[in-house]
Amino acid sequence: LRSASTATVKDFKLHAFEEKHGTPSTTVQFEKDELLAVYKDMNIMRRMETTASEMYRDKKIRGFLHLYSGQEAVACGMVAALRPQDTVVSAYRCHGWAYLLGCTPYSILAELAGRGDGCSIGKGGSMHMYSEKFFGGNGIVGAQVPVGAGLAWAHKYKKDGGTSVSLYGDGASNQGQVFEAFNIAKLWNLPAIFVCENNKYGMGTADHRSSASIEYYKRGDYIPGIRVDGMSYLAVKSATEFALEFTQTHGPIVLEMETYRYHGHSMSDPDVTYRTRDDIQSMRKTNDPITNLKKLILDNEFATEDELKAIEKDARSSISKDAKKAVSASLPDEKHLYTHILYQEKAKDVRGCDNFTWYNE
Amino acid sequence: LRSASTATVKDFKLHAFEEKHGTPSTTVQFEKDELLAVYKDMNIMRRMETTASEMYRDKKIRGFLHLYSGQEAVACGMVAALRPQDTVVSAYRCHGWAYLLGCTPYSILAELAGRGDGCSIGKGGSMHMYSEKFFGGNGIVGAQVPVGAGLAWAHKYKKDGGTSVSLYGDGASNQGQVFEAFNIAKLWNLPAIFVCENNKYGMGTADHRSSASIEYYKRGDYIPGIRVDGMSYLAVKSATEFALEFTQTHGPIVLEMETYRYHGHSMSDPDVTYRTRDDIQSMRKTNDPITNLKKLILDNEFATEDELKAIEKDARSSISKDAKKAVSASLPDEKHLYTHILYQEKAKDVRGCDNFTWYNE
Amino acid sequence: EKMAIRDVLSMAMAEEMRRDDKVVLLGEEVGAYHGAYKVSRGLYEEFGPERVVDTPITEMGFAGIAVGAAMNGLRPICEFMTFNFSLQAIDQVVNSAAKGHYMSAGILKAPMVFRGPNGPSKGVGAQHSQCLAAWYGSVPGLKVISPYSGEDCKGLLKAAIRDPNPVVFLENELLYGVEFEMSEAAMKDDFLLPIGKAKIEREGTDITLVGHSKGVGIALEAAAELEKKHGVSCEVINMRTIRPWDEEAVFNSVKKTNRLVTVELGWPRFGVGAEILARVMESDAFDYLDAPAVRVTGADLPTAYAENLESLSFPEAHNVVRSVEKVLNL
Amino acid sequence: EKMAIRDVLSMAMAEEMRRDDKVVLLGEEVGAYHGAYKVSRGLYEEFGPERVVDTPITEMGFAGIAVGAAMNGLRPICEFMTFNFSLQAIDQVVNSAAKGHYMSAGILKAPMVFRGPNGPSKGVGAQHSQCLAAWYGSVPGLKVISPYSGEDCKGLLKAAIRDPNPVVFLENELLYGVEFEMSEAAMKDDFLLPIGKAKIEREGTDITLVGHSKGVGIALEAAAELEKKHGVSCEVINMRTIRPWDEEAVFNSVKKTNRLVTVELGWPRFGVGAEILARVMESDAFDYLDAPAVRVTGADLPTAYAENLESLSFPEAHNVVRSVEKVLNL
Ligand SMILES: Cc1ncc(C[n+]2csc(CCOP(=O)(O)OP(=O)(O)O)c2C)c(N)n1
Ligand SMILES: Cc1ncc(C[n+]2csc(CCOP(=O)(O)OP(=O)(O)O)c2C)c(N)n1
Ligand SMILES: [Mg+2]
Ligand SMILES: [Mg+2]
Repeated sequence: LRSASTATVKDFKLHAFEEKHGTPSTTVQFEKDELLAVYKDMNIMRRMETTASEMYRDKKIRGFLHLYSGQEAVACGMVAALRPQDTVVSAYRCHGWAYLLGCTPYSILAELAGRGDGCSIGKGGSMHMYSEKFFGGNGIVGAQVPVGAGLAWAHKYKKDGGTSVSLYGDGASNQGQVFEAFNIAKLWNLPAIFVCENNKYGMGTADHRSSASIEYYKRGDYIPGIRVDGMSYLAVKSATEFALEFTQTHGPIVLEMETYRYHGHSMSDPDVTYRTRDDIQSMRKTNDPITNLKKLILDNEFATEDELKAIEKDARSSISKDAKKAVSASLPDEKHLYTHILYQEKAKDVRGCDNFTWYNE
Repeated sequence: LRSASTATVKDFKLHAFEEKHGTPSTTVQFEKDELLAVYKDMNIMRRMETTASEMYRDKKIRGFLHLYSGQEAVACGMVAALRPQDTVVSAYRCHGWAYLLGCTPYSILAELAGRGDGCSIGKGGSMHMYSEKFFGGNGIVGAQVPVGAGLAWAHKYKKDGGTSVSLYGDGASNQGQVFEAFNIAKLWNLPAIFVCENNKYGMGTADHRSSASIEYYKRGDYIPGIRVDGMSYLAVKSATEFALEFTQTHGPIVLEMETYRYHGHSMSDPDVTYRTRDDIQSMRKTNDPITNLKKLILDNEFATEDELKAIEKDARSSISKDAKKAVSASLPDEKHLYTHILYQEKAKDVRGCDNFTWYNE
Repeated sequence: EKMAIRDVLSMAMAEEMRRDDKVVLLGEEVGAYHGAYKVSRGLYEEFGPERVVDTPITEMGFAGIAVGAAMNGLRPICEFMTFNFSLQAIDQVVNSAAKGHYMSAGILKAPMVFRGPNGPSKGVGAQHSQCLAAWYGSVPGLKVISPYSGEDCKGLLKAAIRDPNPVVFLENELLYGVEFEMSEAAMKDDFLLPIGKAKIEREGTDITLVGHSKGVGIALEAAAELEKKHGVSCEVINMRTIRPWDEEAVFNSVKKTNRLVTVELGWPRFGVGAEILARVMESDAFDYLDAPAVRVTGADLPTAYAENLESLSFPEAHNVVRSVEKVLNL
Repeated sequence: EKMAIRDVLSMAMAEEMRRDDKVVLLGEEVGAYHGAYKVSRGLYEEFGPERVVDTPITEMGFAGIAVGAAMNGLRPICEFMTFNFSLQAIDQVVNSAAKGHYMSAGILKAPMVFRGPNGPSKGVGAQHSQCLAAWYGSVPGLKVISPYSGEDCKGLLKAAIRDPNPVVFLENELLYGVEFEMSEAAMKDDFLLPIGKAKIEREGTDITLVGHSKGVGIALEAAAELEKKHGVSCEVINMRTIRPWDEEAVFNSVKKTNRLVTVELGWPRFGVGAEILARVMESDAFDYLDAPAVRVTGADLPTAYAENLESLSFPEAHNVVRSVEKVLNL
């Protein structure tokens, strides 16, 4: 059996490319162990989201819950390419990213359940997860994009060879601060990858209803852009590898990832006004990132159907164990109400809800 | 002697134009009376600004004072093309626009002097002048652009056939809200002309230091754009006539007016760090909008040098009279401290600077 | 008749849109989707896409567009999906809408409403829980309304839409689903309430509780409990308007009860209660106070997601009860 | 030695930039142009364009970039040409910088300073005259400083730059050119002042005047006049920090003088003085008050350009004198 191979991915569409920039390769190398590990990750991510949706229905999760199912290839492909010195910031649809960048499924599910074992001690919730290289998780549409440019500025200033990745949606792509970040990133030649995860909808609004141009890879204008098949792990990986190189020499780049979201915008979205069940089903059937990866693995005979089933089953059972543990974990210690208001400073005379309730650490 | 003629203006640079859009004409018609009237207007505008700068040095004007000298052809050319139903909004460099759109030079100078006869009763000052069709005058860089798109939305909604003109600078062009306005204007197909008055600097920052692309006519991306010789009254008029037509059928358009500012950014700008006296002098000598117009008039024998000198002299003496009157006009009535806080509502228990000072109308 | 707040709000908008074809609604998902919280249900169908207009997620842009449209003859209702997002647009609200009329000595006018849910919801975390009543309340040129009941919402939203000035209308997501009794008068399409007038929700003699929005509900709950527990008679005042707020109503009540507690869900520092206490101290009502007034507010920290922490972040009836007990020395 | 505030501020930045190469300055015109108000004079020359960085006129964008850079290891000083323009960026200050540390339970950190002139200047009209002390002061996760004197500016700006939290540092354009005495200690590069501590600028026995920024100067002027006119001895407290403000200093002074007047240049409603009066009422200092406290503030209206109207829009010593006379029944 082979343990490495190559495949050809869909053509990339390029914008504002020059000779010196080179082009991303449509012939992509991969290894057996790599694909199996990614297959496991994707299954864990998918399963985690499904489980979260059930926890939400059981009222174990409150507030907003934005699920990433359908978009797994984007996160997996990008993270596969990232180097230790790189950084990432995303929006509120962040569970998958948090998982790949260091949070355990248990800590994520515990966070969703608002427990003290959560990756943010239960203080953040669905939209606010972080790790050393992952700067969130941001609930304000568009706000993470300048922040991501700032991460890139620090990379450049510190000369640590890092590149920052800033993810935003097709809806967010119209935010003025995205263009402000583009402009500064280009002027300062920052090592920044701006990634539009175009999942076709921003809440109930189809891309063409929110965006005067849905060629998101072109919206950086003077910034080179690539449209990438966001349902293909390999295409995403290849584009990201290229982009990381690119940014270290040529400054910012825009990647548009064509993808799809299976769930409603959040759990409170009835998801009936703007698309049909059939739309979703047909996407699931014809272009699912996990199925696509499965096919690649099987075609290369890296594993048998049964072996893959086993991975799926493992994912299912480990997530189910994590979920059970999460919902029965204890709530955050009440002192955490008033910790972390300031860094390196203990809470001092923090006023509670009345004049007779004050907190001190 | 002829009383009408045509001339050829510099080629327009076009962006994102399609067949159906047509193109602005480089052969422009004009009439004798028209040119002489514009010559008078330009001289009044120029003289008004010079006088204001003197008043500022004499401490008759306080705070900010942003002068329009060098950019007269933009305002004159555009206003010449505007129809009664159109509207305009600009930034703080607004004296010339206020004049052409209905404020008398006296009311403008009185406003600058902070007098009750000012076009805003002295409450607005240099940055805040208005008339029925002129929505200001805005001191917040970029903020006028969405407002201008909103004017256009109202035109469209009311079906009054009007188009709105929103002016902003090369510095302002990077503001996120400009792009937000572009996007909505295109989505809603608004009759909006977005005009970048590219005078090469935003305060002390040269265009290429603030803007990753200085092709401002292209920055609407999916919105067609035209680069216009902003030093030529005729070019501006022609482009504007075209744009007005265009917007009524095809929605928004971006015009870049290439122009120049002679004075410092404001009177407090020493104007020494970012360009030389020589730069300014050479522009004044080679491409001054008033000189350009003068040449056109003389070439067409619409007037003699002496007749034009007389117009200049008239402008000078009328502005000087206005200025004298303005600085000796009375201050605004103190009641205007608390009028116009709300519309159609008399001031009621408005708190002054201490608990024993309250105002009522 | 009982009606949920979200339906009252859409009724108010529908009536005003029927009355005046210059009234338009714009915002994210207000049209085909009926609003993120279904507040505009039915409006798209009745008034069509020209008058119920979906915008991209660009608050600064569409708020500015609403201002421009108002200045040019329309009467826009600009919905922020939540007021947290109005922070992206606050410059347009303050510097374009609020100050324009004054700076232009009356030439510019911006008859419009900025509306949407304000303050905390449940389980939505720090970025989605902020109350902006005091911030907007500080700005001359604005009117600011923070309604509590169904009748408040009906009468005040209609008044806001008719007002020729920019009005900030602060709803509360937690109340959208709550049903309130609507009088027959309130169900009519000419039902208006005066902006700037408070309402005595409950008469009382021993202490005055002043709140706005959900704070009124908390005060009423506390009042019932205090009655039962101590036989204390609380007068509960619903501010209804934050700017201009009805000082006279509060002063008069304080003169009667001689005690005061304020209730709000926003952060404590420089908040709504601060202004009320300060004004009472500056006014002749002060001489009637038999004990210093105190505030009940949100806690002075960002909002945590976890339920136990969240519930400590926002006041409940027990905070009011405790405060009243302290003030009355019970 | 006497130094103008603008020079003190640039000295403070220069010293900190020498000490720590992670400290960078960004903003509009801060580099080659030396700042719109020349506060960064000399920095571009000494530290070069990598550390003194001119930005486009895109407040939301560069504020967000500053936040990201802070989170990734730099210590940015983010200059707003004036704080009026921070309204375009306030979402980044509040929702990214201030709340990040809490939401992430300590993972995100944003050690940075937002600085620039705040509040009214002269002749600049309604859009350029707003004081944002109370707004920022209400936000947990921020520290907010509003200095008055040269020593304040030196010691507190340096402390702000070293602070590991986001700090809003509110300067005053009208003070930039004013010269203040600098002690020998203050001229040294290790001179720091504690954030959160007020300063008694003038000791007194009859009444306490509390102000911040230029309000302190007005209070001092009034104190001198009151001394001369009535022999009244005013204690003048310079708040220095708005969040957390030094309650203890104010309470102690009130316990001594038994009277209080606050002085600020911002709008009156929901402002800094409101919080001070409310806290005094809520604290044991209240029992020491021999008369109700009152506020001196900016007038409750947008700022007019004309000099006569403008001068009625912002407090001067006579407003304080009148208020003290009323409080003391003179
Ligand atoms: C500034 C702001 N405005 C509005 C919202 C409400 N909101 C949250 S997500 C969302 C849709 C975003 O769509 P998109 O960018 O396409 O991302 P996706 O949800 O598809 O991942 C909206 C409108 C918000 N959180 N922040
Ligand atoms: C939001 C905002 N940021 C900064 C400023 C300060 N400022 C006023 S004018 C200006 C330069 C604008 O340049 P440009 O747009 O090119 O217009 P010009 O002055 O050349 O006409 C700046 C930075 C402001 N008024 N508003
Ligand atoms: Mg999307
Ligand atoms: Mg310019």
